[in-house]
Amino acid sequence: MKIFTTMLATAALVASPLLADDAEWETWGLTDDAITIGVMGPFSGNASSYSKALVGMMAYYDKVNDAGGVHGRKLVAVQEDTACDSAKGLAAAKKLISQDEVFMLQGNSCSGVALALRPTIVEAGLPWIVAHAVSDSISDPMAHNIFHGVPTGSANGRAMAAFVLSKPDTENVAIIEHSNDWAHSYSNPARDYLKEHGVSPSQELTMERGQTDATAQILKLRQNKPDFIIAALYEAETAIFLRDLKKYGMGDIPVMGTAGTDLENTLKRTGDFDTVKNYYVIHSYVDNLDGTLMKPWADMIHKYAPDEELSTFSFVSIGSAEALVAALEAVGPDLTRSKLIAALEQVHDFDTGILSDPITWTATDHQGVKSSAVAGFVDGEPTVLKAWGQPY
Amino acid sequence: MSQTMPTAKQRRLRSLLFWAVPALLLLLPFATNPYTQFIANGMLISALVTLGFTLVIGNLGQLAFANTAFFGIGAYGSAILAAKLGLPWLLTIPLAGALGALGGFLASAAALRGIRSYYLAIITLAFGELMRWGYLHAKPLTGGTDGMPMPPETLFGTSFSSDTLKFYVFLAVTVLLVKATLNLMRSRFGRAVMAVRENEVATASLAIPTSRVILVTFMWSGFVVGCAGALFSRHVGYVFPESFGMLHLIASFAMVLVGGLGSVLGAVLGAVLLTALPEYLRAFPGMEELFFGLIVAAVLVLMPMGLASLLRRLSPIFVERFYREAP
Amino acid sequence: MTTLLTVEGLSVRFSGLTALDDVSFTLEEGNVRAVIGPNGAGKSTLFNAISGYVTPTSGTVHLKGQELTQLSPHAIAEQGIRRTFQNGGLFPALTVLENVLTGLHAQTEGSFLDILLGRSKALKSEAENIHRARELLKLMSMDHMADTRAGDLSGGQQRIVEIVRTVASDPPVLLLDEPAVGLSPVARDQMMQIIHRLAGEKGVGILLIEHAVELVMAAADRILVMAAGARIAEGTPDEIREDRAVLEAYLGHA
Amino acid sequence: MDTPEPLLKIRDLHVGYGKKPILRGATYDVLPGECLTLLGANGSGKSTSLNAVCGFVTPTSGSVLFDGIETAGLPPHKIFGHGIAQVSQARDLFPDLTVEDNLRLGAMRRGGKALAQNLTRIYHRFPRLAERRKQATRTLSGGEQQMVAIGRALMSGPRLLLLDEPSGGLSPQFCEEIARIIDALKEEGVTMLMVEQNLNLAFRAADRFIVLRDGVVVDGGDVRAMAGDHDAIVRNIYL
Amino acid sequence: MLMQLTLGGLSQGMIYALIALSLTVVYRSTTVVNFGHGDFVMAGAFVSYVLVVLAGVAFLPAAALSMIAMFVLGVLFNRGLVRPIQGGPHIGLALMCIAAGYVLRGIARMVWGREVLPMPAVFDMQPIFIGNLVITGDAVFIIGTVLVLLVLFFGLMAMTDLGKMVQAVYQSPRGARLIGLNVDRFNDFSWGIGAALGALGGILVAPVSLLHPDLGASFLIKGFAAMTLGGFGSLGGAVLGGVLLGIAEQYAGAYLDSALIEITAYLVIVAVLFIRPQGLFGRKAVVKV
Repeated sequence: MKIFTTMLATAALVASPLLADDAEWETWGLTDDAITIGVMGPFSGNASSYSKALVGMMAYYDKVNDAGGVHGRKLVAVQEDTACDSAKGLAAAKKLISQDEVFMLQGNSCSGVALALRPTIVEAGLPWIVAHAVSDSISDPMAHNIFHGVPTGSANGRAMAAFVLSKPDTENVAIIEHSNDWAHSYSNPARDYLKEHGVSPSQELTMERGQTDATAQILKLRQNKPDFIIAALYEAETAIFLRDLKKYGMGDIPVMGTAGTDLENTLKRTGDFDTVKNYYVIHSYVDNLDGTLMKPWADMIHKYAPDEELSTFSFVSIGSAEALVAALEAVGPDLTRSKLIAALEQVHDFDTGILSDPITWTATDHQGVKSSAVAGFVDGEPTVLKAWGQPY
Repeated sequence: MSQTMPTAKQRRLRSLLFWAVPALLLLLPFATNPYTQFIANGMLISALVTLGFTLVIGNLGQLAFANTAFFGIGAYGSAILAAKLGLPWLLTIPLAGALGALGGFLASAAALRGIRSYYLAIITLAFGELMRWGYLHAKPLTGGTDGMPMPPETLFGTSFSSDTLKFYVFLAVTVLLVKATLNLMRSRFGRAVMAVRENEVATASLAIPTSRVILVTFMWSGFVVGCAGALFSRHVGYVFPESFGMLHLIASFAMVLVGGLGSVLGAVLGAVLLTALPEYLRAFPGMEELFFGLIVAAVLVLMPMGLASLLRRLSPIFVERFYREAP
Repeated sequence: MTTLLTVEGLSVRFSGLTALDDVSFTLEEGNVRAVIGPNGAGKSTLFNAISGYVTPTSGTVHLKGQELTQLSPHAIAEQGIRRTFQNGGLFPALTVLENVLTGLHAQTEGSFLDILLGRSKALKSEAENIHRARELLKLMSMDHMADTRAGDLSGGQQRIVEIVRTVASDPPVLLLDEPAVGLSPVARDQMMQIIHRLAGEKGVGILLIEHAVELVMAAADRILVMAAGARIAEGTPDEIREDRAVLEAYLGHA
Repeated sequence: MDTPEPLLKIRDLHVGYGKKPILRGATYDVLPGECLTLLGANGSGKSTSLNAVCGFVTPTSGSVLFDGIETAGLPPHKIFGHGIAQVSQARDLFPDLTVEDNLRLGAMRRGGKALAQNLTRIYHRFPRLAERRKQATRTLSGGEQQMVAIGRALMSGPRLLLLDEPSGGLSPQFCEEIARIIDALKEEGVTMLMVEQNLNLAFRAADRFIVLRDGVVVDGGDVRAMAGDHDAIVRNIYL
Repeated sequence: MLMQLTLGGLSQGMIYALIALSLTVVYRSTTVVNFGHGDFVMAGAFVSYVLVVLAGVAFLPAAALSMIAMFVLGVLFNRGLVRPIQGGPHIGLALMCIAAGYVLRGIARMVWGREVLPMPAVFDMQPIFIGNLVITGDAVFIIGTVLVLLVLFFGLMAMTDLGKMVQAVYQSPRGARLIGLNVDRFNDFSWGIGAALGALGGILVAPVSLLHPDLGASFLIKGFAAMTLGGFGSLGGAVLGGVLLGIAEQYAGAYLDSALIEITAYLVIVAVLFIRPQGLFGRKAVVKV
């Protein structure tokens, strides 16, 4: 047994980068003209549409690089696929950290994968900006090197519930959702917020992905007559749900949707304005996707990724990349990992010009985006809203 | 065509090799980084999953796809026992195996009720998906969609976050289970299993209790895969329902077929090869389904008995069913 | 001479159809009894009923005074009635030696756990059985084929291996279902010698379904003739040859 | 008496299933217009002969010449096209289809032009089938099913009809009916090759017989010449 | 409420019926259960998407072309990959089908994996209100199309010589050889028809749902459940099983728990196989092992 433990200790010594020379570790993945950044995301698999977020983010890197980089260093993305699978994601992270030896990590879209990665990345100690996944547990409890750069699930969910309650006389709220972690990451914080405000959901329904009919669910709702419905459903199911809602004469009940859907697409899918006129979605951006404030970003993505089709995901990770670049600028040319982490903690009230809420990272709180706006139709025009009846 | 059986000398060489390979592998962590070590650990888990799978579809010849169910049962079993009951993870491995065996018992109950062939395939697929639904909806026990983290633990003062430590435990479990399975397949029991596959009616005429053979094979398969599930929960450190869906089935098929249906050595070989290859294909994301699909189709048409048959032709050392004759 | 097998009033009915109609006979040690009759006479049903593959509607089967009637096939085999199959019951993917070893399954010691852990008890018993299987193959001059896949043997060799496998555990009673079908005349002679030796030297009681005339006439001590599920005649080969009822049965008057 | 040119010439035919050889060099002829019956114990190669002739099994060697055309190795539907139809032992009817559909299907690939005519003729010959033309064949008695099987084969106007145990599983009364059917077919000039276990029927209906043993022809002759000595043949084959 | 649920279940069940029927067509002729059929369904939807959205073909001709393309694919798959291993164990056949499915899914993923593809709505119709009952355009479209197709299919099978020949091949392949049919060619034909009918299921679902490469997986299980419920191998049973499954899902969702909709099919499979393996309308099941 003694031999075994000795062997183990030796192996650990050889294998662990943590025990290597500290100074060397601080500048791992850094050269005079490049900063390597590991970008993990579901570039394959059934969640690969999320990877659009990372494509948008890397377009921003390219934009920065075209403008000369940061203190003469280009941002070099090293892309790794997680396929939204925890084992594959772990392999990707370990590859980036120990084989590609990147300076830092940014990205990851699937919360499950991010949760599985957390211990490994905490142990490795390099900075990681979570640029898309929303689960709160990724950055709470706080880890010194993990920064959340998008509104978390609770921020979104609470924003949804807050919007619902901002409508006068809302008492009877129903929830319909998919039974997966994506949906729960919205619905659970929304439930919490509702409860905090003395409202408990009157009805909880599930609708699974791939269902083409919501009759059973709608009929249950019809008996209950809710004031507001929170729907944590993907795009297709949202369209089916809204369509069936209207069909059964309940088109006047407002529905609050997630950031996974957007107004224009939902309108396109249902092909009928009446169906979506009472539909509201979490909208983390300052403007409509085709609005003037978003156009420069769309042009940027198209410049660097010409074939890319834009979706609501395309813009979500850019804000955190802006904050990263700001922190890198602040550190100066003498960059180390520790200095970057310190600089990130100095990012306060950082207006990204793209996210509806600013990014603030402090030494005690790494969840940078605290809330989110809502989009809905006002007088037939898609409008970004702060609260019921209050334009952004 | 006569199969050349290994000579006494070759048999000695082989048993030497059987222990020499894992002995050499003890040194592997000195040659890896955390990434390659993680992949190597994954190979050991795949080897056990493939082994359990090949026993049922290869040796017993039953079209049962319950292996993802056994795997999930093992992983969740281990995670629940460790996280909710506070058992040391090492202890949960055999317990997860026992839970997997229970799953095997249920699957064999279908087979023994005369549900065979395509019916068995369909009902075992349904079994796997029902289990997954259970993981999703038994939230207090399984964490539902949020998954379940494994509690941190140490052994000999080393944290189980070390892939090296995991490797030694995984290796020990894998070697033990492979050895036990080899013992089984080389015994009267292993012959009875294949006899049931070849001709169930004639098998009964030789005083072999065919029902019990089917039952025990399913249970052993469940045990091996259940243990693999326990390793997996520690490997990833987190269990999610999505890890046990049908999407992972094709990789298992490919591993079984590439190695050679019904071959223990082939199961290990197929698992190692097909865990490693996709890592080399990382640069081309999205190729995996295509890759495994094409491999399965190609092996079925061109090399139905897999790599194990090629090795057997190379040297009788690789013949698995040898006889332990009196010296 | 001890009576090994006693069959009394055995009947089998499938949904109204009588496949076996009140058949009785005994089989003594060292005796070879052939069962013949036109197609559909119920010969195979008789075998299946005795060996437990078909549950008799009525009647009993005793082996050395012990009742076996309602037991499962493997239990009946364990009690000592072993059988071969008309279409060949070998396991083609297993080697000849392995096939013979399956016949010794119940004779091998060692629990599941012993096997799993590779305990010496199981290993020793296995080694003894391998030795015994090789001896048996040598007796039939098949030892050089021990490691051949059974599926690669010629039809005659397959028949012989199946019989070796079936008698490996020294069962007192053997049911042979058309052992000579598809055999060349040379192989058939060999089969005849094997049957003689099993009955004569080892005292096995043999029940034989066979269509090869010269084999039946030369090997059987007595012949049971069946037609339409019932026994229509019994006697020595010479008696049967001259039996009017038998001739009529074959001619199609039954 | 001059022997006419045989319609079917089988020469040194070898057929096996896997490792099991069944026919080991059978050689015989079927003359136009006759009914030849194959006799022999189980496993002697009778049914295999029929299946080799109609292409269900492919001979390993040897030749099957049908009216001068080599058919060994052709797929069954091609051989059928040349005019060889079989009434198989299991009958292989289409159980959920009606009697009339079963019959009509017999003429889909051959004999379609004379379909209506043939149908009338078969209903005329088997009035019982005409009564049951709309019934699914699964509901028919064994004898009626055999009539459908024979009728279906006749719908293609075959030049050679293979009959595999036409009396199999049927009552003795029906055997007589089978014999009458065969007589009628002979009158129409249909050539037949038959396998029959019921020797009385075989001798009553056939012109010539052949005894197969171990896949070769060991005996044969004119049925009339054997009149009265059927016992000898039974002993030769079975006892 | 009951009527409304029944109508909803009917329109969903029609799709299941179509998929179960297409699986049965292949199974009856070749005794192969196409475990990759879900992906054939998906492929059909994608082909029609390409034609409608990218090539600008109108929906109906696109649907027809897509079915033809899938017919050809089914035939080629049978000839190239199934027939060479047809004599082997069923495990090989099942794995081959699964592999083919994954290949189709992999191709779809490579090309469209990162996009969520909306198919333009095909049938815009104001819902009809009959008292409390609401009948939507989609329901009319799906139920109508499938009904027409079923009438056509069963009509052809029952009335035409070709249909009778197909039935003959299903009921007795040996008998079909005895009457001179080229059974191999009929099997090709069955694979083609099976693939085309499955594709139609995908085409019908596409305008209602989103297109994604995993579209087929759940339909495969629903198809199996419908087949099992109706009686494995029975054409009519497959249709009835599909309709009943669709309705059962709605009832379970409305009267018990909406989370049950997802697993109704699995529960049906387990229950039927343990309680009445031959299904509701099947005769005593005979599976060649």
